This record gives sequence, C-alpha cells and structure tokens, in this order.
Amino acid sequence: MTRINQPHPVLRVDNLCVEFATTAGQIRAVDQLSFSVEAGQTLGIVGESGCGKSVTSLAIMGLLPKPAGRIVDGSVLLDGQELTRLPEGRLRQLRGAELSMIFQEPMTALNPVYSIARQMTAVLKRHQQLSARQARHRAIEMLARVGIPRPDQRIDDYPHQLSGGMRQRVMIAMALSCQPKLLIADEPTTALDVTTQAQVLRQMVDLQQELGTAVILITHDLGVIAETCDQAVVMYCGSKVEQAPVADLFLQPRHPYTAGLMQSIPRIREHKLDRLPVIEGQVPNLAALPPGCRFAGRCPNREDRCVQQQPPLTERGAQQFACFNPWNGPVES
Amino acid sequence: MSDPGIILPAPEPAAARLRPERTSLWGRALDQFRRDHAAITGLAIVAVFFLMAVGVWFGWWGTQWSQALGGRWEGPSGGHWLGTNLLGQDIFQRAVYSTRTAFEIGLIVAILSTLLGGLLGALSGFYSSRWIDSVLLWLMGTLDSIPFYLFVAAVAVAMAGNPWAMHIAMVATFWTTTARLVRGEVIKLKNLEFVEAAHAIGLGQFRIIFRHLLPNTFHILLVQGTIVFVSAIKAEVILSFLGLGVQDGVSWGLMIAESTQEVLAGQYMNFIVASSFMFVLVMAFNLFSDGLQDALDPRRAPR
Amino acid sequence: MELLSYVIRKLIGGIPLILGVTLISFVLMVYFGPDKTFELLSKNPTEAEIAQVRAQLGYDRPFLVRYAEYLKEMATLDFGFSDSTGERVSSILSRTIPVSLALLAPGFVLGNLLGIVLGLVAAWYRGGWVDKLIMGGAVVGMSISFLVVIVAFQALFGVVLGWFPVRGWNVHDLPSYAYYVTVPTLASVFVALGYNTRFFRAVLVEEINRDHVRTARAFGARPAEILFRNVLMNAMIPIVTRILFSIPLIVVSGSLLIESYFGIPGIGKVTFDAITSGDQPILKAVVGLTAVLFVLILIVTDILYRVVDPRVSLTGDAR
Amino acid sequence: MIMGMLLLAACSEPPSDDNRDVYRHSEDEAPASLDPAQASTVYSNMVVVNVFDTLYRYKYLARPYELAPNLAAGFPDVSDDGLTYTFRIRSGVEFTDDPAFPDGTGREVTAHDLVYSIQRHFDPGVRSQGAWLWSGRIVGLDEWGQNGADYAAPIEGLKALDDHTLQIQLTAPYPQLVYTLAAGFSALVPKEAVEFYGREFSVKPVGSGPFKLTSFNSALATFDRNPKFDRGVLNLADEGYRDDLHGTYGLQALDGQAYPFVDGLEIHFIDENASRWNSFISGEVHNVMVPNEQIDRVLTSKDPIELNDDMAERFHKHSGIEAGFVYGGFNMADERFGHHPDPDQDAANRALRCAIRDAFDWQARNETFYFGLGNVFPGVIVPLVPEFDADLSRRSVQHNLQSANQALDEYGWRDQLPSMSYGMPSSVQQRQMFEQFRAQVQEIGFSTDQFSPESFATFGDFSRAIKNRELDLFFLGWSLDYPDAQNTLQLFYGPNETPGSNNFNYNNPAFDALYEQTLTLQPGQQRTALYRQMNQLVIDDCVVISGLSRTRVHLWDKQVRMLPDREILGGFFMRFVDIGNESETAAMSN
Amino acid sequence: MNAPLLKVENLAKHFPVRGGLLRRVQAQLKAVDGVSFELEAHRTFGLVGESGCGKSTLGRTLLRLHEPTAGRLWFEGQDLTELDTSALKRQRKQMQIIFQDPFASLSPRRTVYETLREPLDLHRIGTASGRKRRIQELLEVVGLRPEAIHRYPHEFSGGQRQRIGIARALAVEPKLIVADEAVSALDVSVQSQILNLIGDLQREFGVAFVFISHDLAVVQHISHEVGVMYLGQLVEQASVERIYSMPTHPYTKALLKAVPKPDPQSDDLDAAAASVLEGDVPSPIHPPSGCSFHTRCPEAMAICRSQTPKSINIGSETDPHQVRCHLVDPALSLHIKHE
Repeated sequence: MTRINQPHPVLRVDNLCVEFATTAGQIRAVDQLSFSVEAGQTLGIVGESGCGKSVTSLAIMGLLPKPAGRIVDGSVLLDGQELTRLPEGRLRQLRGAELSMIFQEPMTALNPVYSIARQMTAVLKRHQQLSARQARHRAIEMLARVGIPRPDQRIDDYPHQLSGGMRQRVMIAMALSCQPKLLIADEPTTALDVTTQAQVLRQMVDLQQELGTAVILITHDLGVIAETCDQAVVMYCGSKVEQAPVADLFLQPRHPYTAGLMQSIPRIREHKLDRLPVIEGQVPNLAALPPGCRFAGRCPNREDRCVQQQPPLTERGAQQFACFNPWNGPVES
Repeated sequence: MSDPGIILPAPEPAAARLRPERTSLWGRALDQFRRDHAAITGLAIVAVFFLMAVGVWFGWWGTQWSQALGGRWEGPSGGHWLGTNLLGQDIFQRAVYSTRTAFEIGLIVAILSTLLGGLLGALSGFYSSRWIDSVLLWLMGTLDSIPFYLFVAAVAVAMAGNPWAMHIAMVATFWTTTARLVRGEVIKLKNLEFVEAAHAIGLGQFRIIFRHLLPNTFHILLVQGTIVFVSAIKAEVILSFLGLGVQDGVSWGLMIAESTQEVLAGQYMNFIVASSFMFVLVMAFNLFSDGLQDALDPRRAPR
Repeated sequence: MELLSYVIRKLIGGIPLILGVTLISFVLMVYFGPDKTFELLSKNPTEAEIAQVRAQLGYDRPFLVRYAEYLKEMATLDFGFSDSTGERVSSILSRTIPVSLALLAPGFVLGNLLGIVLGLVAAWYRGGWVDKLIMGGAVVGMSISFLVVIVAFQALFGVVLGWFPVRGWNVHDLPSYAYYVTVPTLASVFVALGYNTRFFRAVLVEEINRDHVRTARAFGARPAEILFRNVLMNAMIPIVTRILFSIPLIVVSGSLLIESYFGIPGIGKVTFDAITSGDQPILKAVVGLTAVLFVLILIVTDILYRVVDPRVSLTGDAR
Repeated sequence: MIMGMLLLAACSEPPSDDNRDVYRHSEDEAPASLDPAQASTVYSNMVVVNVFDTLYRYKYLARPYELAPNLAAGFPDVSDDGLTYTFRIRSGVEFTDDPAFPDGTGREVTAHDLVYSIQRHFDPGVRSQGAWLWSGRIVGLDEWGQNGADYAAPIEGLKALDDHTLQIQLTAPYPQLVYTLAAGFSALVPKEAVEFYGREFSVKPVGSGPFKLTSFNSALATFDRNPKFDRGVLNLADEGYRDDLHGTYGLQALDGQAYPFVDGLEIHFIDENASRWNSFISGEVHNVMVPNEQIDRVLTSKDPIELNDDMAERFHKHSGIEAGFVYGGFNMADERFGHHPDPDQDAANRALRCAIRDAFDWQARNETFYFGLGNVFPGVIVPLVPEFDADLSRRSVQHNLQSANQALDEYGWRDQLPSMSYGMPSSVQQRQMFEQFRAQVQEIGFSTDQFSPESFATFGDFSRAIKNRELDLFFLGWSLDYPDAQNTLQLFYGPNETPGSNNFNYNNPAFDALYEQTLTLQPGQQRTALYRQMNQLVIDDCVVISGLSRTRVHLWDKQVRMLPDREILGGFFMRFVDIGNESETAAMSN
Repeated sequence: MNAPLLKVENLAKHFPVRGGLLRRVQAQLKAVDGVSFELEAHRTFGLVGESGCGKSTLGRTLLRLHEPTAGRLWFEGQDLTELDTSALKRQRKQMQIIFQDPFASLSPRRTVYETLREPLDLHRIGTASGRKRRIQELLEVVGLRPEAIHRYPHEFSGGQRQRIGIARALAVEPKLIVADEAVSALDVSVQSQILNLIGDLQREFGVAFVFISHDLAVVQHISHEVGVMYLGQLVEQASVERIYSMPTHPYTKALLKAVPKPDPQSDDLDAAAASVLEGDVPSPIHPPSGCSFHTRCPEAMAICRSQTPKSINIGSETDPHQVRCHLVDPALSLHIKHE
C-alpha cells in the first residue's frame, strides 16, 4: 500500500506519560510513548486490555478522568499546536472540529433522548457556524456518505431505533462531519458482528481517504490492523514495545510479545492445529511492575539483563522495537 | 486549570490489574471506609451513643429520668448539668435515657424492616412477573400509598395504645423501600450467569435465593438498614409530637414535644439538649451510612 | 387513541391498588378505628343514647356492609358529612385543598428546583470542595428533624425577629400570601433540600458517567450544554419519578405537620383533627383520594416518561 | 402558571373592608358544631350565643353571675307549686335573612321556635348533647321523643300559648330551669333553616343573635353585625357595673348606647399556646387568656395579680376563676380498690384511695402546670358557685405522705398494692401530669410498672374507656353549665353511674338520698347545707382527688373597651365589645 | 451404531411478546426455530452465528435452563423433555455449562472453595474430606494453584475466572458441557490458553462440548462438527473440514469472507467489504417469509421469498453436509445454474 508521505505529521506524540491515582497508589498507565501520524495515514495501536491504548487516546483528546488521571510528562502536538498546555476552553473548540473520536460502544455513545439530527447538527453548528438548515443538510450528506440508506428519513430517528452498525456509522459521520485533521477510533468495531464490522470499517476508511484525515485506530484485533492500517504500534503494559509499517510487522515481528500475539490468535486455517501457541503467564500488575522488561516474565527469549533493565527502543529500518533479544523466528501467517 | 472534569469510566479495567491489598470484598470495603474520615468520625460518635444506651440498659446511668430532682426550669449546674425541665426532672438524665429509647426504636425497626424487606424483596424479585411477585408488589404499592402518619395513627388507634404500635407501623411502612431495592437487585442478579450456573448444577430455588441472591444484596440491606435506623429515630420525634409515639418512658421526641411550649416562653434547655443529642446522633449515623454506602458501592469494586 | 387506551388500562390496573388501600385503611381506621360515639354524647348519656349514636354513625352494621358502603362512596366520590361538624366532606375538601396547595407549592417547587441545581453543581464538581460543601450541607439538613426546624424557625422569624407571623393563614392578596407562606416554605425547603440534593446528585452523577457524556465532551460541547442536554435530560426519569411520587406524601403527610403547627386550615390539619377526633368520613375520603391520587400519578409518570425519553413506549414492554 | 392558579384559589376569600370595626377574639380550640343542640363546649357556646338568641343571658359585669332577660321580656311567672313557668317573649325580633326562608327574609321569632328548639333535643335524629338538662323534667317531653318525635304532636308540658308566650310544665320542681334557658343548648333555631341545611346546619347556623356568621372553619369564624338585632341600649348599672372594679376599662363611654358596638367579629381558634400568645403580642388578635408558661413573664405578682409595667402599659387585664374544676377520680366499681360488699375490705379500699389522694400533691400540680394561679379547694363544690364553703377543712387536698403510708400500713396494703392503670388522652401535658403523679405515688410504694399510663389517641376513646369502666384512675375537667353546686354534685349520684355522668360509679345511698332531697329545693340555706353534707360524703369516701379551679388572666388591647369572660358569661360579652377609634387605622398595619 | 450422546430434533424455543390493552400475547419471538443435530461423545459441536441468532438460547434450551417450546431432546437415549424436576436435577450432573462473562459467572461473595464445593455437596460426590481434595484436583486440572482455593473471584483475572468456571462445570464429571462464548470476553493471549485447556480436557476426560461462538476462527479450531445459525435455524451444518473448505450456504460464505485476516498480504479490506451483506439481521419476532435470509442474500431468487428451503444433505451418508438453501435443492435444479 502506498500513501502520500507528508513532511509534517498531523499529530506528534512525544514521550507521553500518564498516571492514575488509585487506591493502590499512583500507577503509570502510559509510559514514555512516542509516535506520529500523518495526514491520510492510519496508525493502528494494538494491545491487550490494560495496555494503555485507550488511555493514550483520552490523553490526546484531553479527556482523561480528572482528578484521577493526568499527563505527567511529554507533549502532544496537533499540527504544531501543543495540546497538553491548552486551556480547556480552547481544547473544547478543537474537539469535534480538529480532532474527533469514536468509541467502542455504539449502543451507549449517543445521547438517547435526542434525535440523530439534533446531535449531529449541534456539532456542526458549534464548530462550523452553520445555520440549522445548512447543518441538517450537511448532516444528511454525511450520513449518505457513510452508507446509511434514506438518510433524510433516518436522521430524525432516535439512537435506539437504529441497529448497532447504523449507530456506529452515525458516529463516524458525526466525527468526520467537521473534517477534522485527526480521528481517533477506539475499538470502533469490537462490539459489532463480523459482517457489519467489515461494512463499517470500509465506510470509515473510504471517508478518511476522501477527506485526507489522519486516523488512530485502536484495537485488539490484529486482523483489523492488517486490513486497515499503514503503521502499527504494539503496546504492552503502558509502553510501546514495537512499531512498524504493517507489512513489515506481519512479515517479521521483532518483539517476542508481538510474535506471541500473532501466533496465539485463532485464525481460519487450512489445516487445524492441535494446540494453539500461547504466551504463558499473565500481564503483570501495573502497580507493581518489574524493574526490567515488562514482558520478561512471559518471554521465551528472556535473558538475565531483561529482568534487570528496560530495553531501549531500537530502530531497524522502518521498524522500532524495545527488546534486547529480538525475535527472529518465523511467524505463521 | 480549573476544569473539574468528568470522571469517565476507567476506559480499560486498568484497576482490575491492581492486586487489592485486602483479600475479601469486605476487607476492601473496610479499607475504603477507613480512609473516609467523616465516616470514621460518624462511627465513633455512634459508638459513644451506643455505649450511652448500653449504660442505660444496665442501669449505670440515666436511672433517675422520671424523678423530680430539682425545681422547675433550673439552669445548668453541678447537680443538673443541663438544667431541669418543667417538672424539675434532670434534662441530662432524660436525654441520656432517651438514647436508649432511640436505639431501641432504631434497631428494632431497622432490623425487622430489613429482614422483612430483604426476604420479601428477594422472593418478589426471584419470582418476578409471577403471581407471588404481583401480590407482593400490590402489597408494597398499597402500603406506600397510605400516608405514613395516617398509617401510624391508624395502627396506634387500632392497637389501642399498644406501646409497639409505633414500631409495627414503622416496620410496615419502611420495609417496602428495602424490598423494592432488593427486588431490583435480585432481578438484576438472577439473570447473571452465576445464578444460571447454580440452576445448571441443579440447585433448588430456595437455595439459590438464600445462598446466591440474598448474600449478594447484603450491601443494600446494610446501607438500607442504617437509613431506616435514622428514619425511625426521626419519625419518632414527629409521632411523639402527634401523641402517637413512645407510650411510657422518655425520648428525644417527647422532650422536643414538651419543649415546644417552653421555647416560646424563653426556656430553651430542653429543646436544645434534645435536638442536639438527636442531631448529633443522626448526623453521625448519616455520615457513617454515607461512608458505608461508598465503601460497599459495587460500582467502586474493581470487576 | 394509544394514550387513551393506555390510560384506561392503567386506571383498570389501579383498581386493585385502590381496593388494597381502602381495605387496609378501612380495617385500621374505620373498623378498628377511633370511636366517635363518646365524643358526640352528652355529659350524662344513657345506654339508649349510646346505641342511638352508634347506629347513626353506622358502627353497628356488619363489616362487609360498611366496607361496601365505603367502596360506594369511593365510586361516587361522595363521602357524606363530617361526623364532628356535620359539614359536607366534599365542601371541607374543596375548602382546604386549595389552601394546602397554595401553602405547599412554593416550598415544593423551590425544594426541587434548588435540589436539582445544587445536585448539578455538586455532580459537576464531584470530589472537589464545592461538592463536599454541598453534600456536607445536605447531611446536616437531613439530620435535623422537621419539628425542630419548625420550632426554631417560628421562634426565629416570629418571635425574635418578628418579621413573619408565627402562625395563621389570613390570605387575601399577594402580599398577605407572601406574609403567611414564607416561614412554612422556608421550613419545608430547609428540610427537603438535603434529601433532594443528595438524591439528585446521585442520579446526575450516575448519568455523568455515561458514554454519551464522554461523546459530547469529545465533540466539544460546553459544560452547560452537557449538564443540561446529556446529564439532566437523561436523568429525567428518576427525577420525574421522585418529584411526582412525593406529591401525595407531601399533600397529606407534609401538610399535616406544617398545617397543624402553623395552624393553617388545610387538608393536613383537617386530617390531623380527623385522626384525633376519629372523624371517619374525612379519614375515609382522605385515604381513598390519596390512593386515587397515587394511581393518577402512576399514569402521569408513565406518560411523562414517554415525553422525556423517546425510548419509552406506552404500549409495548420495551423500555 | 400552576403557582398562579393556586394563588387564585387560595385568595378566593373576598378582601376585608378595612373601615369596619372588627373585634378579633382568640380562643384555644375550635368548636366542633355550631348547632345549639350540640353546643356542649365552651367553644361552641361562644359562637352559638352570638348567632342565636336565648331567653336569658348573664349580666355583663355582675359577679357572682346573675341572669338577665335576653329574648324573654322579663322573668317568668312561676306557679306556687313551682311546676308551671310562663315566659313572655319579646316581639319584633326577627331571624337574620337567609336563603332558608321563603323570600330569603328572616321572619319573626316566636314562642313556637323555642318549643321547636327544645323539642329537637329529644328527637333521636338530632344527636342532642343537651337533652339531659331537661330530661325527665318536662311533662310529656321524653315520651314525645320516644314516640317518634312527631313535631306536629302537642306536648303537655311545653307549649306556646300564643306567639309570644311559652308555658313549661315540670314534673317536679326544677330550680335550675331558668339557668338552662341561658345555656346555648336552649338557643332558638328556625325550623326552616334546620330543614333547609340538614346536617350542614351545624356549620351554617341561622339565628336571631347579635351577629351573623359569615364564614367558619377550624381556624377562624367571622361574623357581621346582625342589623336586625335591637335590644335597646346598654345600661351599665343594670349589668352590675362597679367603678372600683371596672373603672379603668373605659366602659363608661358605652353606657346608654345601643349594642352590639362592633361591625364585625372574628374568632380565631389557635390551639398552640405559643402561637396564640404571639398572635396577641403582634396585634393579630385583640385578646388572650394568658397561657401558663407566660405567667412568670407577664405578672409581677400572683396575689393579687399584677402585670409588669411593660404589659400594663399596653394591655388591660382581668382575672377570674374558672367555672369548673379539674379532678382525679377512681373507678369505684372496681372491687380491688372501690366499693366492696365486705365492709372490712370496703374500709381498706377506702384507706387505699385516701392514701393515693393524700400522696397527690396539689401544690406541685398547681405550681407546675398552673403557675400557682390555680385555686386548690377541698371537695367538689367549686369556688365559683354560691354554695362554696371557704372554711371547709383543707385536709383532703394536702400532700401528706405520712398519713398515706400510715393508712397503707394499717390496712395491710404494704407490698400488695394493686396495679393501677391511669388513663389519659395522648398529649404532652397529660403525660407530664401523669409523670408528676407517678413520681408522687412512688413515694407510697407503687412501682413504675404498678402505675402505668394508658394513653388514647382520641378523647372519644378515652371517654369510652371510662364509660366502659376500663380505667382505674383518670383525671378530668368539668365546666359548669350553670352556677349551682348541683351541677357538680350530680356527678356522684348513683343512678347517674356510667355511661351516665357519674364516671366514678360512686354508689352511696346516703348521698343519693340527700341528692334527691335537694333536687326540688329552691336556692337557700337549707339547700346549701345539704349540698355541703353531700360534699363531705364525697370527701370522706375518697372518691375523687379534688380539686383545682384555674384562675384565668385575660389580657386585651387597650383600644378595645370590654371585659372578656369565657366562663358562665361566655360569648354573651361580645355584644358589648367596642373598638376605640385608633383601631380604625391600626388594623393589620403590617 | 450406538445412540449419540445428544440428539436434538426440531427443537424450538419461542418467547411470547405481550402488548395491547389486555397485555395479551401478540407475537412469538422465535429464538430457536426447529433445530436438529446430533453429537457423539468426546466430540465438539461448534455453533456459530451473529448476535441475536439464537445460539445462546439454543445452548440453554439444551440444558433445559429454558423449557423448550417444541421438539425433542435425547441425552444418552433418554428424552430430556419428559424429565420431571427431581429427575432433571439428577440429570444436571451429566450436563454443564460455561459462560461468557468471567465476571458475572461467579458469585462475588463466595470463595472458590464454596463455589466448587456446592455442586459436590448437592450431588453427593465423594466424602466430606474427599471433596476438599477433589476441589484441589480440579484447580490443578484447570491450571490454578491450590492456594487459590480460599480466594474470592474478584482477586482473579478474567482468564483465571474462566478457569474456575470450567472447574465448576467439571466438578460433577459431566458428559456434556455447553460452552457459551466461553472465550469471547478474553484477551487474545488468554483466549488461546483457555482454548487449549478445553482441548486438553476433552482429550483427558472425554467430555463432549457444544461450543457456541461468534468467532469463526475459534470455532474452526475447536470443533469437530459445525452448525451455522441464522435467525433461530441451522442454515448449514457439516464437519468442520467441509464447512471451512466448501462453504455452501450464501450466509456461511459471507461470514467467512467478512473475517478480517491478520495478514496484510491476503485479500484486501476492499475484497472483504465487497462481499459483505447488506442491511441488518431482521427481527426474530417478524422473520421474513420464505427463506429467512433472503432479505440479505446476494443470490436471492423469487422462490426464496415465498418458500422455506428444506435442509438438504449435499454430503455423503458418513460425512453429511446439511444446507438449507434453494440453491442446492436438486429438485429445483438450480445448483447447476449456480455453478
């Protein structure tokens, strides 16, 4: 896949650190995370639950739950503008206009007591100073573009009158209606059935490419990453363990965690395996992380130094990984 | 920056990864509760009051509540710490004795209405939309639509001055709230898979109710019990004012009822003492109850 | 048409409730209730007179006959005459209910409005000092007995400051209304506010944690917009429920205290007097009408549910 | 919008006309019924005698109370045997205009109306509370009632000879008869209105009295002056005016003027003492009976009663003793402590009762609950009546634990005292009184449990328990129907036992014989002597713990010229009330 | 051949839908509508379908956690639908269930020991002292350490809880376990651990599984036979090899195509999307006439709208392959045109 490479990334996240105050004390949910996304590009962030991928998206949006969660270090630059130091009022103007977000649960993410029209036009009126009529017109147009049949009628429906797939399309239409520079999609299809998932992903990607929006796609599903993303960031326990163009990543994962993940997912195979390869053990407790590599406890390639010190991020071509003893073995595909 | 923010639900169950320091739900609730200074203070005050009540019980103090020990409306003195009332009775002794009355009413009403509400609520919830549920809902609706004070008055009259009329009436009205809460929780719980699992291993209905459903509503029962306790103490004041309350003995409600005339004659001691005793206990109990509610709130529990 | 059939269905459904209320209250208040006979007797009565009065009051008739009579009265809404004064019960009610409504309305409206406002503020700043202050105040308010508040306010405003009357109800225009209604209103707001604020805050906090609120924030909605459109509008069902269901309680139980203590001739005072004098026709009317009010409120609540939440349907079970 | 509607609903009463002189009176309780047939309470009477006419009334200022003709033209002619009374009734008196009358215009009041009004009491459908005043006294009246109360049927002993002449024939001499015709019970009601309003007559009274009721509820009754009412002018001298007693009240100015003086009347029924007092202090009502808890703040001296300077500057005061008393009584029908067929046991029971009586501390009761203003007296002949004996031994009202304990020891009661139940309507003060009493009997050996309270939610239920002889001991009050000791002595007459007025179920043949003897006696020394003999019997038998008559201290606004009373005179004084000129601007200034 | 362990014949479960003035039953929600299949001991029947297709209801009806509306159910030759309450209670020992939500499937106020002890006590398995040992064994079998025994469910991760759930199902030594989306809620790395565990258990104890999942890859991995469910009916069933190598029903084909492949080289998203189904699943209260799939079927014909297709075996006697589609109906000779 080839995409236009632009010199300036739309979003640049640098050394982002997010901490949460919990009953067990201060925990670091995201640790020294850096990445950037360019216009029209899709960056996938993949990882298992608790790896910090969703916290990252909320940190970018400035929506971390307060006062429990806060950004303790690092910067988030949107088009050169530092978001972490922006006052709330200014940030509010950006949200929905410059950067947008869609969430996992289409059933609950829309306000149930207002019609789709009302919710979509509110966003348009807020950010684009459109008249009610223009806003409605634009909203219908957006709904049509995400593939909602008879959008001029469906727009007056209430969220509960739509199916999950429809609602997620409405969310996408709403999120892209102001042509934001960046769209963060947090597990947008996890709650959908497979047949619907493909439709919704398709619509999202089409529209994104049409509008040249940069997208951060957060998912646990490597299949989704493979089909929709240009770049992928693999997170484990709050930190990035590997980043690579998708083709490279699937061809030769370097971090043993990435490799383990790829091997252990059940996939439709021509020949059934007796046993699935697994990553042994469990994710460590964020409040009591080991001093060395966070994956060391489960790593088949573990060495002594892995337990004592954190491996730095190594670059190899377009691929980055944080491992002393990178994976070289084959990965079934 | 002064955006108070909206606490979003933890986007990922990050907390689930946190090993709790305590090994049981109750232990964690206890930890949470311990950190709540207001609740601890409340509990301490309640404990002091409880000791006071126990002392009255055992006759350690407050024994002379009914005797005319001094003159009318004496001011505070060494003999009568908080002065005397119209009859020359010692206000402090009466206030202390009333603590026992308050705990008797509060505990009896809270325990009985919680038991009744828990049991009937669980039955109603478990058999929801069956006839037994309809009957129980009808009963609750009926009891709820009779005005409380009218109901108590009616029970008091019907029982011809029986000293337990007030308790019975309170239990009869207060249990419905508990029952509705438990019913709702049981309906929620019974569709959870662990209840289905209990069915699947062949557990009988009553065992499911008593072993699997009711224990899981315990936090509701506990919190609701404390709320009823406070409500009962407060209701007693009103009922005593209306002449439907405590029949023999003394209570803060009776003291306040006595004092309503005195206050306007410029005699404030009885009023202030009784109101303060009650206020402090009720306030402490409310703080305690709030803390308990927070500590036991299932939404706080990492799941 | 859908609405009509719904209302009819609900009214029919309310019949068991009304039967239950009337039966329980009949057994308690009428059958085992206070005996009016001895209040109506002369100073030197005879057995014959007693029998006569009992017969006139209908005490000598069998249970079922008397209960059937009550149901008939409920059906025709004609409860006859007061046993004490001989005034027609309907004229007593029509005389006193407006007074009670006028007396209670400001406190009721203010108590709920302020409660919602404070609840919103506390929910928005939850965890912060504003929240703690408001909730601390609520706990204090909840811990004070209504009676204590009434006595204290009367002493303060009526005796010490002398701004407002201690009691009474001599209302003929707006200033005199304000003059008499202020202290009772302050007292009832003071008492209700703690409970209301706490309840509304809990409901609103619950709503503030919902996904769609996060969505609204992610699309740049302002706090006021979020609080009103996302939080308040979505919390309307519990709010409407609480407000509506408190009406019958306030009309009877709430007014009973305020009116008997402020000496205001409303339905509460009439009810209180009926209790202490055993005036059964009035008690029967009050209890019966309260039950009817409950059923009506059930219906109004459900209709309002549909108004505030498009997901609610009156016909199906889909909620 | 809803608020507005409510407001309108609440404001439906017409605005009052500020230029009228309105006397705003306060009472501590609302009357239940305004039908004269049910005017059994002071509160009912207060309204009834102002709306209706009675043949007689009490003189405004004369004490002891004296009768004066009201609707009657003079006092009756009484036959020599004392059995036939002939009354003349004023002519030209009319009922107030009311829709009940044809054309809405009130017709003339006649003797037939009085016949009708007294007949009503014997009509089983009326539920009279006053019939006992005449029961068995008037020839043919009781039978008339038993035979179906046919108003067309003549009654031998009660007939109108013509429109203005009434004749009553008694079955036996009844010296109190004229008193009964000054009672609210005897007020004249128009048959038309009774029939027109039916049961609601009790809240929509129509009469010929000085005032006309315009509205009535449990908080307030309002009246307009009856423009048709004309009883000539006030003659102060005839009413018993004495300059030394009444000189400061400004009543002289009213002498020779036609009454009633005020344009309107409001009676505020305010249950709570504090509220009533505050309404008075703030000027909302013109008068108040000083509530007990204010006594210390208002008075500088209790004997004689003196106001403090502040109060004296603002208000007039008058004090008087109540027409009634409070007393405790035993249920003599209970063999554990009452009458007993065995004379020894009977004596022992008497000793027990006397011991309880002696343990009772009237002084404490008076100090605590009546602020020392009560008048404690022995026996049951109350200070207000002429037959009262001021020299009677006070032994029976003295707190005497020693004699009480001695008696208990002597008769072997020690350690085997019976449990006694003490009945009371549930109220704060009743409970306090009980607590004080219990503390006293504990001194003679009763334990807390042995002396237990039984409270009743309604007064009716309390009465029922007494009438059903369920209570061992109870405290009650009695207010006089007329100023004659017979009115209280009848409480002990054996045949009056419960459910009659003899709540004690006292049954002493000696007492009964004396009582029957006095019934027909005209007032005089002989009767007084017999009364006192009966009184002594009651004291000696320790049937009652008696008694105390309360002293009423009335205060009223200096701009009001009047002498209020609520005892025997009651509502009759209101026709003589006048508001000074200042009031015209002062009314409701806040 | 012996009777199969489980035989399901025309099983149906309908839920009444009430409405109107008198709350009368106005319609039936046909969650399961005439399902038939057989399952041999030691084998796994994979049930796959999208949400709302009735697969969970079917799983619960198999255990009589729901009362079937129609049809028969034989377990080891015994008709389950005829069992009375006490017989059913005994029968429960033979059949168990594992649930999806690892958080909801364990009573939060009971320790692991209490949870596992209950079925043993109820069915009087072993002696009192033997039961504790048995519980420890069970924990070991599912890969938990014995010290876990006195802990509460919230102290475990999702995967560990799922292991406890499996231990509870195993406690009574059942012959059949219904696994209802047993791994759907788990993280990928944990998912594979649990799948392996289930595979091991089957080999070790010879338990038969009805494995319900929406994930075709998981079903492929674990099953011997597979049934594809759509709107309460099995539209295609065959051995796992046949289904995945030659999907025949248009719905099965669409499902397989829609699965995102973790392989950037494979068919592009565009290809997947091109073949995806239009529209949403119709309401099971008012299913479409004829073939219930015709509203979304890319190959729908006129007959599909009017006639309900019968189940046709396009495989062999020994390796059956049932398809409910007019396209394969030889009577209609359409498959030729299709090919």
